[in-house]
Amino acid sequence: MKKDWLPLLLIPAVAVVALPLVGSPTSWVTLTAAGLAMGLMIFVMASGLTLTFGLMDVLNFGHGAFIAVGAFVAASVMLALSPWMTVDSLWLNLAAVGPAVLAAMVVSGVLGWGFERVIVRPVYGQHLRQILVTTGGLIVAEQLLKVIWGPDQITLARPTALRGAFLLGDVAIEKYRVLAVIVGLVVFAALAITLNRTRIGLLIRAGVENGEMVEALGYRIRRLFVGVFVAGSALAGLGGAMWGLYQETVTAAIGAQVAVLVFIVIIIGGLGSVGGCFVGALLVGLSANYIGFIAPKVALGSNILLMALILLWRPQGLYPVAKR
Amino acid sequence: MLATEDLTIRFGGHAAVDGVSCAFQPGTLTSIVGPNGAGKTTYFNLISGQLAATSGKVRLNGEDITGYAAPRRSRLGLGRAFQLTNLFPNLSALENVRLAVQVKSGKGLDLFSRTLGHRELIDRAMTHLAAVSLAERAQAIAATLPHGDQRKLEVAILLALEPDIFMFDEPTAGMSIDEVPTVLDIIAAIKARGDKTILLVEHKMDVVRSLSDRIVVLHQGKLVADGKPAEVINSDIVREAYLGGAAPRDAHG
Amino acid sequence: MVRAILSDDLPRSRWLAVALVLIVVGLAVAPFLFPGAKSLNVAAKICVFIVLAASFDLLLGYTGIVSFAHTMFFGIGAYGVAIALTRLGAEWTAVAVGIVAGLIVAVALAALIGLFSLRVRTIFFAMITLAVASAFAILASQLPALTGGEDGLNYRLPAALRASFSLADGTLFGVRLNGRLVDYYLVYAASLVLVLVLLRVVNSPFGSVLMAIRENPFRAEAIGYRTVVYRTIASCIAAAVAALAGSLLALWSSQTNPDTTLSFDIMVDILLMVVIGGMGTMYGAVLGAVLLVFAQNYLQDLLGIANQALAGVPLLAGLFHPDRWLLWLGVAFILCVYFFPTGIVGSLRNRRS
Amino acid sequence: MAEPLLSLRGVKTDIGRYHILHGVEFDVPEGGLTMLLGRNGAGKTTTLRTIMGLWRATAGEVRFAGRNIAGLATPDIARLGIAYVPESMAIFADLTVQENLTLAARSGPPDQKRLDWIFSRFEALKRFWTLPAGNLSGGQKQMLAVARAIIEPRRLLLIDEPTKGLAPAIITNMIDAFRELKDGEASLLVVEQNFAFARQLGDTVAVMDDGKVAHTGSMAAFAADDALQQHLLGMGMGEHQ
Repeated sequence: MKKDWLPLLLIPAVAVVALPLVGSPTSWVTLTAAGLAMGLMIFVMASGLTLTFGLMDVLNFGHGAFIAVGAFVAASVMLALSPWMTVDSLWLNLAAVGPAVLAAMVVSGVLGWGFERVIVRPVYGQHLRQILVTTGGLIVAEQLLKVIWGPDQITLARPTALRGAFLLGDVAIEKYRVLAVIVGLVVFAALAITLNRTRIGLLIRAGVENGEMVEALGYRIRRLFVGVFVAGSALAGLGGAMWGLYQETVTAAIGAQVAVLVFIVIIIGGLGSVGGCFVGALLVGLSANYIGFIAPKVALGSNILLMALILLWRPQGLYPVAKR
Repeated sequence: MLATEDLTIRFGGHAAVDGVSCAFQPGTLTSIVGPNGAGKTTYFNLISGQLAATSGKVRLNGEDITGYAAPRRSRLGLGRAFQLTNLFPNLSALENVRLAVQVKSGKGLDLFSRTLGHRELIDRAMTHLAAVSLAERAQAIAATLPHGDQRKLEVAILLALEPDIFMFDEPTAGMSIDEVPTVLDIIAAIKARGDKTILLVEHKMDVVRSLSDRIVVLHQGKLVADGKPAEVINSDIVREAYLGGAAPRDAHG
Repeated sequence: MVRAILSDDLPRSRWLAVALVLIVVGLAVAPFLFPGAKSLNVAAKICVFIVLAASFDLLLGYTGIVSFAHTMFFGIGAYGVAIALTRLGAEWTAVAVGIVAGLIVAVALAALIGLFSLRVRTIFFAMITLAVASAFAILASQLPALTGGEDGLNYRLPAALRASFSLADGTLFGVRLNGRLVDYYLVYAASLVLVLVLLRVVNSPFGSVLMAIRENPFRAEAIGYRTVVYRTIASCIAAAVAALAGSLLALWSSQTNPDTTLSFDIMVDILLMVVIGGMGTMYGAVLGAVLLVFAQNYLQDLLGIANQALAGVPLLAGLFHPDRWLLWLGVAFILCVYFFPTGIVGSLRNRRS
Repeated sequence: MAEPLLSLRGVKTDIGRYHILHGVEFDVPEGGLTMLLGRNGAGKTTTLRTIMGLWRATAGEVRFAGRNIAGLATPDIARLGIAYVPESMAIFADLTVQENLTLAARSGPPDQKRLDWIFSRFEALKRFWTLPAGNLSGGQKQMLAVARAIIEPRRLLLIDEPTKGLAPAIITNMIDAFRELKDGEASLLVVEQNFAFARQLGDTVAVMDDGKVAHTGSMAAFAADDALQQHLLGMGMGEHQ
């Protein structure tokens, strides 16, 4: 199997095509940065979902709940540490953001573990019931969020050091977007290294192809799956925290809203493929920003259009996972 | 007349059915035999349209049906009973058969009449159920029937399609001894009508020998022998295919 | 006679029969039994949601399709009438134009989605419909010139449906015979007819093919049914009926906005209705809709009492807050999927046998 | 007589609603190679999968090294020292040959001497070491599947139709490899359709029919008895029991 570069080339292709349409190069740079930041945040949230689907054929329609939980937990911690947030010191700012993000990941991860045990485990292999019951989980989780954090949205200001923009000549790039890109790339790199260079990664890749054989080789795939599920939930929490800071507001509906983008991304990427998820997320982020600038009216349908076009080209998504 | 011309399907590099040309005449029962993995069920799947051929053609009465989807082939008269029981599990036995009768009637797209109002469909379904001695179990949910009865129901569905070509894929697999004759009698009765083409995949050689007019042997996806039962069963090539397992000799040797 | 009206699909449970009679008769006399604007509104909502849930059951329960785009069609029907009444004035011709336009758009869109994506796996289809529906909801709120944006449209109903219209002088059992009463019975009658039509569809030869496809699509293909065609037709019928339910809602409430017609919350509601009531039974959708609309309007009061009682306990009080009624139904929903997959109707029928 | 390494007693297995095995009984002696023969659909593959825990036995005992393993989870059964080569080979197509073997070597990096021995039997694996296994030909995939099972010493190998689709020269290599394994560390249970291969290699034989074992005994005696072969393996007719 040759490496399939074609989908990867789509990313620069979209950027290049957008340049003349956007017109001004400075706006283009700003939009590209925004698109990359958005795409990478979605990637962080989506990667776990696509992996768990690949491993156990489980698609969690309640994934959005972990995103929302992450956003709320991070917001609570940051509000509690708000003196450190408002100081004009990068280190103190990070001392608030760091624990907040960590807490978001831990809480989402623990919830993911519970969710897997209670909601998902009884319905393996039954897609219809799986969709229904995980959607039910989303409903309950969303309501519980309202019980705990109240029904109103929480306003969340970014820390001082992450406000404003870097100026490179005429081009302004928001600092927070740069941070989001860096975090996203770090997560991607970590995932790529884990998947390709470690034994666990080897097991995950093998399990996505044929879980039964992995068991026959003497590995307990259930534990592996729970591990991936928890890690995926923690990443969703991280993504939720990042998204909350990006939007500067947090509501209980955040999960359901972002979940739609997440689904589009993993459909585009090919269910089960982390690489595809990465490419899909960047494509969605970039095209949403470009089209939002070029033709705001059309922007909202652009994701659907993108998905339809990709599925016409490759009906199984960009990187279909070879099953068995 | 049903015929395949140079019919081939590859999975990856492996040709599961490899250039099989064969014609099946009305009024004859042809058994397709061969060891495990010889490509018999795959050959059936290519004929009835569950799989798409990599190359070659399937013809029905001269018409090239290679590109047709399974439903269209079924409506053209290709009927198939499956090796693994393949029913509508939560519907009644009667409903399983009635649905097959309904295909021919063209009532499937009738949205606004009552199913129970079409007495003639129900009566015909009951006739077919009676033919496999399942009439008393008509209202039983298919999934609750014993295995042997499910196999019979499978056959009843095939009868209900009233096809010109009957394809049986191991119709007696998993049946208890006393149930086997019912199914064999049905196959014999279809054969006795003289105008139907019957294809049978079967491993029990006593069954094959007693029913077949002709035996076709597949081995590693290729057609390696074709002829009268007595000749084929005793030919070296077949003994080798079953017991030797090395590469087959030239098919016409 | 009853058999023909119910298309041979009898309740097959005494309690279910009693419940259905209560619902049909109860809704018929509701304006006189429970006078007042709120209860009339609840009764009309129940009618509309029975139709909407029943049309969703055609997909989910009978055909085994999970679509998250059902409210989109509901919204299309509602906005069709709302836009027509806004643009063309409060005339019956406008209503007709709106209904027909809504139907055409809904069916065309359903056919498009169906032919494009009904070949794919259940999960894939569910995700795609979710994406399409959310895009549509945003689109509707982004076209304020046409849809009134987030605020939606407020419009005048045809004169005969307004409170100011007087059918006859005086009152009957103390209830004024005004246009609202006419409107209610219009909604009631249309809903009754639509549910009976759906009941006929699922008990027709076509409906039997849908169930066959749900049970074993592979075998349905093998005996000669083209599953994509049947699934697409089922989607179109479901979309058409959902659009009509939307039109009825628009005709009842004289305002149409994204929250009441397009939101994911409504989608969640009808999912709960069908699953709790009992998938694949039609009557389950009826029971589920009644239950849920009641819960929405009256469970809150009950929770309010519990909330009062628990006022001192911090988290527990939150759990019983009147606005958290969906929490409890969500829990019921999950329990249903696990333990009572055939819902209330299935459980009632099993009691008998 | 020493206790057999593996012995099945009254094993029944249902798949869904179907009863596939109705009381399978046979032994695999320590250090021996047992051939599991039988017609199509007799239940051979199901028997292997049941031993491996991939199907759950509904009744009966599967004793391995003196312990009943029926009911254990597949990974735990594998960890007792049983390796399985399924009929579908189930190699990981997206992983390289090296990664496939690394994964199969549970206790650490593959031992170089053992690797060299495997390469001497299946030379293609060395040649395509860093290639995704999906690119291998059918025969090479089969070699990889077998190599995966023997990359570390195991006490029992369950192998489903190892010669399917293999060229005669490679079959010879495989026979040699199996002989060496048998003489060294492992016992083998091999499902085979190719009787020529089976008779060269097998010490004992168990022949299945309709979900039961219809005959057990030494391979030499079975190979000499034409009538029995015909009766059990299908080409001869006789009554169907």
